Amino acid sequence: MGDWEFIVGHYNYWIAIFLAMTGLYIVIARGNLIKKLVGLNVFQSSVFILYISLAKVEGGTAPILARGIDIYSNPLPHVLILTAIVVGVATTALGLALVVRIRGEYGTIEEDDIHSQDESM
Amino acid sequence: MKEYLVLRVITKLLLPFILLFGLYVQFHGDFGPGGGFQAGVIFAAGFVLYSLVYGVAAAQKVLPTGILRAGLAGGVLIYALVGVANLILGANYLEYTPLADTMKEGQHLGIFLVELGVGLTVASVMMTVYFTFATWRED
Amino acid sequence: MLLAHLPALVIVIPLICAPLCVLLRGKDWAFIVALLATWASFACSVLLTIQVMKVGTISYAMGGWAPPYGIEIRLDALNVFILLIVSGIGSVVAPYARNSLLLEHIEERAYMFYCAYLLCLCGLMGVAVTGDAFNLFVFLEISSLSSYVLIALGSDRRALTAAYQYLVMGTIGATFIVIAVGLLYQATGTLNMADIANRLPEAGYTNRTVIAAFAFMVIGAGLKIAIFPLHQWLPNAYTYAPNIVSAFLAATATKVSVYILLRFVFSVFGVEFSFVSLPTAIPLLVLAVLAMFLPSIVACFQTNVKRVLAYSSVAQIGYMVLGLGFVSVAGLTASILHLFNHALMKGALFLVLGAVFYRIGSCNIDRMAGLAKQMPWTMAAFVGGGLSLIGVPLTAGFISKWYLILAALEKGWWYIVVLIVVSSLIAVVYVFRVIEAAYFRDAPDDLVNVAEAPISLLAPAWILVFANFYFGVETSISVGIAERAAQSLMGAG
Amino acid sequence: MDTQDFIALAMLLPLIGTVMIWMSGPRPNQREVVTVVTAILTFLCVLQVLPPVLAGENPTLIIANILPGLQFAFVVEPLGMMFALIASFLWIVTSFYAIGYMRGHNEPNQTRFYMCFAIAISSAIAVAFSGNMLTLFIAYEVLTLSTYPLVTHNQDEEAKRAGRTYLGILLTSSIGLLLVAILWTWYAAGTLDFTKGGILKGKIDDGLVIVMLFLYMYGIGKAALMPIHRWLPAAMVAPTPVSALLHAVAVVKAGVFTVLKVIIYIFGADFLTETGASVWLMYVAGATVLLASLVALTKDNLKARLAYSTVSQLSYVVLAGALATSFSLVGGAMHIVMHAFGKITLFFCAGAIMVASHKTEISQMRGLGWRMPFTFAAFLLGALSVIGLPPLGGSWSKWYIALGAADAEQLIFIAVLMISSLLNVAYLIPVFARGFFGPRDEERAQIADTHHHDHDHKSADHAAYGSRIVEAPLFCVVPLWVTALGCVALFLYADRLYAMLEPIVK
Amino acid sequence: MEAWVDISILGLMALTAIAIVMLRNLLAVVMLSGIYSLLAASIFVVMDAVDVAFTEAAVGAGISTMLFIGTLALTTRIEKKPAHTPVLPLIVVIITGAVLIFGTLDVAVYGDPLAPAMQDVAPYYLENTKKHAGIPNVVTAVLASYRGYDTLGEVVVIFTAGIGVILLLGSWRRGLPKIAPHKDDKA
Repeated sequence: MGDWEFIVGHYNYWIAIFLAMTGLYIVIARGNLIKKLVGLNVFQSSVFILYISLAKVEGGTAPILARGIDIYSNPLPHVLILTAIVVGVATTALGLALVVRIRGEYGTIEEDDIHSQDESM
Repeated sequence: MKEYLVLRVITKLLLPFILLFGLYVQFHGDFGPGGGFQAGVIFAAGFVLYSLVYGVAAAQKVLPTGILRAGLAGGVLIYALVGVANLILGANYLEYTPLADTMKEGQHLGIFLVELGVGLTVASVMMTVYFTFATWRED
Repeated sequence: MLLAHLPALVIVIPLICAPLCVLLRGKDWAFIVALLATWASFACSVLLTIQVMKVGTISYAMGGWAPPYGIEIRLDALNVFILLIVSGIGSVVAPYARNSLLLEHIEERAYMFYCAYLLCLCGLMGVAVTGDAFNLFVFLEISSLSSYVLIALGSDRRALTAAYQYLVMGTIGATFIVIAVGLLYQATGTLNMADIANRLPEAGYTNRTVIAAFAFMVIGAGLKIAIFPLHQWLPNAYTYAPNIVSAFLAATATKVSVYILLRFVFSVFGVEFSFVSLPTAIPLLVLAVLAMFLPSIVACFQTNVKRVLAYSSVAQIGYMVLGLGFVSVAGLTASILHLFNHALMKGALFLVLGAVFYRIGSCNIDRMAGLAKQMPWTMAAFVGGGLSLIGVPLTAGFISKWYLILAALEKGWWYIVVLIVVSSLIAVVYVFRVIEAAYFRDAPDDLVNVAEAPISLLAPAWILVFANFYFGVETSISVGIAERAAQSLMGAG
Repeated sequence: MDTQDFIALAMLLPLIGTVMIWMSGPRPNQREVVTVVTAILTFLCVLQVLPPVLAGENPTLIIANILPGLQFAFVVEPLGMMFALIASFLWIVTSFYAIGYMRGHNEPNQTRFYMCFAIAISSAIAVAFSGNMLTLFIAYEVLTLSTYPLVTHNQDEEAKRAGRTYLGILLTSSIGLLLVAILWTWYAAGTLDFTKGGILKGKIDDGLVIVMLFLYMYGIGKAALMPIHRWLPAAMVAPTPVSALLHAVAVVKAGVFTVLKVIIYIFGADFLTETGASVWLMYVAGATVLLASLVALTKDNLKARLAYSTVSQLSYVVLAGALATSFSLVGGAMHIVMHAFGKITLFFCAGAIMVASHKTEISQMRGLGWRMPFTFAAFLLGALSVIGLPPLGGSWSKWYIALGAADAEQLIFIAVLMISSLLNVAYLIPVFARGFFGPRDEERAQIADTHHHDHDHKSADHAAYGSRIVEAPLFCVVPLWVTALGCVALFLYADRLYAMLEPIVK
Repeated sequence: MEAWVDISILGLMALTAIAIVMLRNLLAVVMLSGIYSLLAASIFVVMDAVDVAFTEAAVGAGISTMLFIGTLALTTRIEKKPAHTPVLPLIVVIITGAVLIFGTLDVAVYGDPLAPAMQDVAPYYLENTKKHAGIPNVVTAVLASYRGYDTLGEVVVIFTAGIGVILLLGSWRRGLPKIAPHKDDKA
């Protein structure tokens, strides 16, 4: 396999990885609680893209059986990611509920401010 | 939002179609894309739209908290109990096959039932979460 | 007939009872349902343990689809041991909930609390029994989400930020695990753990996908375990959670995460890959040793006793990882044994603190001064649990350390022996700070007339304290299972 | 009931007593009756085990299998028999004494005191009867932990600091060194059972024997080998009955008892002498003997002086063990008994003086002998026994240890023993002497003031030093005479003790 | 052709992600995150994962965005300027990404029908769904039957989230005072 083919065959993964790392960066580096959750969403969605890329079959179609079609993409990752998306939204909902409560108790959703409030006690 | 007459009318017109689409996705999931989860979300979206236009109180009149709670728990129970039914019929958990005469029918019925459970729970959860956020007041 | 379906029932019972709690609404009904569900699960686990000890590995095909096409529940000595720990602690802690919730402003929605509690239990057990890598993630998330909620219910506002922090770190960890599972699937084409293990040699030990999967799995599980230095979420979470939740999670959640690590590193990847072709042991040992010391030292300077215990948990996790890093049957035995014993001692100690909090509304060491006079039974239980935590002979804690040291001796690693011993001495310091305050100081003026905790809080704590002593003397069960589990883990490589 | 049951009972009774003491906490009289009755019953139980041991049997009691091949077991052999006998016998005496002392002193938390005391005795007996090193270790740790509340009894800053020192040194040494040594032994020999002739021979490298011996000897912190002796003087903040029984008998003797056990049954005397691994220990012990005596000389506080004297005397036993000849080992074992009786008498006297006159410093005791002649006379007997003069028990044990030193051709230690005896004289006899001699004028008024303010000054003046005797309560005085006479009796019956102990080296 | 669609969507996603990092107006960030999800949904369509696309659109672009906006209404809209230069996170992210890329080096090329992932298990589903369940949507069959236990877990997860939100924000909380931190213990 030549270099070029290798790159063409993998760029999809690499962009997904880049996206995932952007999301992860937002989660770790940012102090705003909502932005962190956005980052988490980006991180997870990008991992999903990585997963689905693994399921793609050249020349295939969606795995809904039909006459005359022999090549389908791999249904298993699709199922897994369906589940993972649901898990993701559940996490987001819970995280946001926490953010609302934190805002109620602290009056802020910035990590630094929360820390300084806790420490000044 | 009382003054936006157009919005109110359109919403009222749209709502049945949204719910119908939800039902279609729910029951057509075996054949095309879709299934309980997507249907639940669409169903919930319909009511969210309704509450955006008519207010949360009005939406809650249609779907009181109690019913939502029942849906929330009921969906999970349907799913889990379909599995238990198999146990009683002497098969493994979630096996479906003994639910009907042939394997195909059994599987089909099982899938239909559990998708129903999924849809019910997802719709209830989504609406509950939305209503809870919408009625939260900081004092 | 139902006996054959026990592997499914053990999970399904709490899973069905959780929504039932919501439907029933009445807090008494919900309590009874929760209690019965946990006890039923425990009974199932005991039966399963007996079965596994008798006939060896049990496999149950969910949905009747044979693995690897369907999801398999696979029980060997290690699984059932974890199952036993989780459901056992769950059953002991459950009766405690009724009174404990009164103080945390939760009693109004107690039925929801019981529901979340059952979900957490169900998730943890689900992780323990499953033989499918992705299913493990799903159940891990059930337990994680419910524990975020449970932690956030604490009566201090810092509980909220702690839960949030845990949510973020936990989700990152879980996503790492998902990535690892995806890469493994890519390399082997299957999700069944036993099947992955079989196909990995085919993919080759130098396969870069597998190596990356290994890295992500270890880090992901490490985040969930709170392995040093990924432990930042743990001290706050355990400190500000409602007391019953601290007790339950401290005794079970990290244990299940350690199980994930053990299962993947030893059974799925296999010793050959994890330790021979990759230099995993050394970093693990270094981290373990650091974990044994730094958090312990931090624990010595805390004023909130719950926080002391939380940091001590991070330190104790160090022992488990240490045993794992020895890569020997003896080391693994020690590790698995300590999983069990640590659950007993931390469960007991956190329950005791719950009883203290119930009466004096604080777990501050200064507020606990002179408490032994007013709450003699409670503090006696603390002493019992504390002795076990130190590793005094006749307690369960001693047995784990004994095996850990033997494992180190077997390797001829003297310095490790010394380190284990010295770190236990740090435990003496933080445990005795509390005991000294409770027994040899005078109570603060406003706390001279404190009543003893109610029996519903004391009984569970004492059951665990007794367990600490029982398993410190009669070790044939705990050591027996742990040894078998360790042998099968090492043999699988 | 057979012997096994009595072994179990001897350890269980004090525990049952603990519960009963706790339950009768609010009723002091009942509580103290319970204590005394338990003590007597315990002693009787221990006594029941004696005949079979004298007949050469080793009664065994196995409780549980802690680990595969490692039992929680008790095996009684002569050395342990002897230790259990003195511990349980002296508990009776101390119980009486404690009643007088604690009441006379109006101590708080008396119930806790009696409870911990009973647990400590139970564990001391368990130490004595232990059948293997792990069981011994467990009992040893329980002993440490149960005496911690006794040391911190006063609950003030000083007591707490002392408690920290106490626990710090004892736990650090036992967990940090002793446990490691035990594990190593288990790993090397595959057993921890006390076996005649030792279990280590041929199992570890000759060069490593020194390391192992070091771990054991400094692991047994209770033997108070310098420089880890600090806990013992620190523990003297405890009430005197505690110092008396626990720090003259149970705790410290458990330490040297363990030393002897380890040397006889783990290493084996022959193995030690062959490898020469214990030579360093002789020197350390000898140095401790002398240095502690010198320190004792500088202490004005009577209990502190006695504490350092104990440190010094304990090292006699360690020295005896290090010499590892049959004479020295029996002599060391005998010294445990002799010193127990002698030192407990001295502590009882110190406590009696404290109760009766509230004096703790030796320099304040001038002329006190005239007021407390019985106490001071008993003090003299105890002191002479500790010094090792006939006709008191202490003379025999020193004699045998000296013989052992000659046997081992370590003549220098005979000199050490002699110098030490002289030092003993120098720090013990002045206490007695000061009671009867020396200037006392400025003291009179003071004593009269503090204790007889209800009397007329002048009459009190004469009463205090003339005919009037102001002794401690009878509960204090009788026990201290019992132990003092015990010292005499031990001199007379030393041959029986020797005969009983002889099997340990045969 | 497909490759170019693919690349342009991915490129757009990268731009969106970077914009999310840069922007401090949270409303804009949330809208961008919705757009990101929509783009992800379209890339799923390109990769023949219609069910996933459907779900991602409904959830990522729909429900999530709605919840985010709801939260913004209850909290605040502007993110504070980051105080410190985040070097450590950057290092962590770069290392993680590097490991992941390292891992993909041995992954079969995109679309390879011979990849290990395409063997055995996946074909089993494609071949047998018709026979076993009699329905054409393989994803549904796998979801609800072959891996029905997973889906049960999924439903429980969403149920847990529902319970959690009620417990945290339910109307019963309204009467309660703000929870005061325990005075006597410092962080």
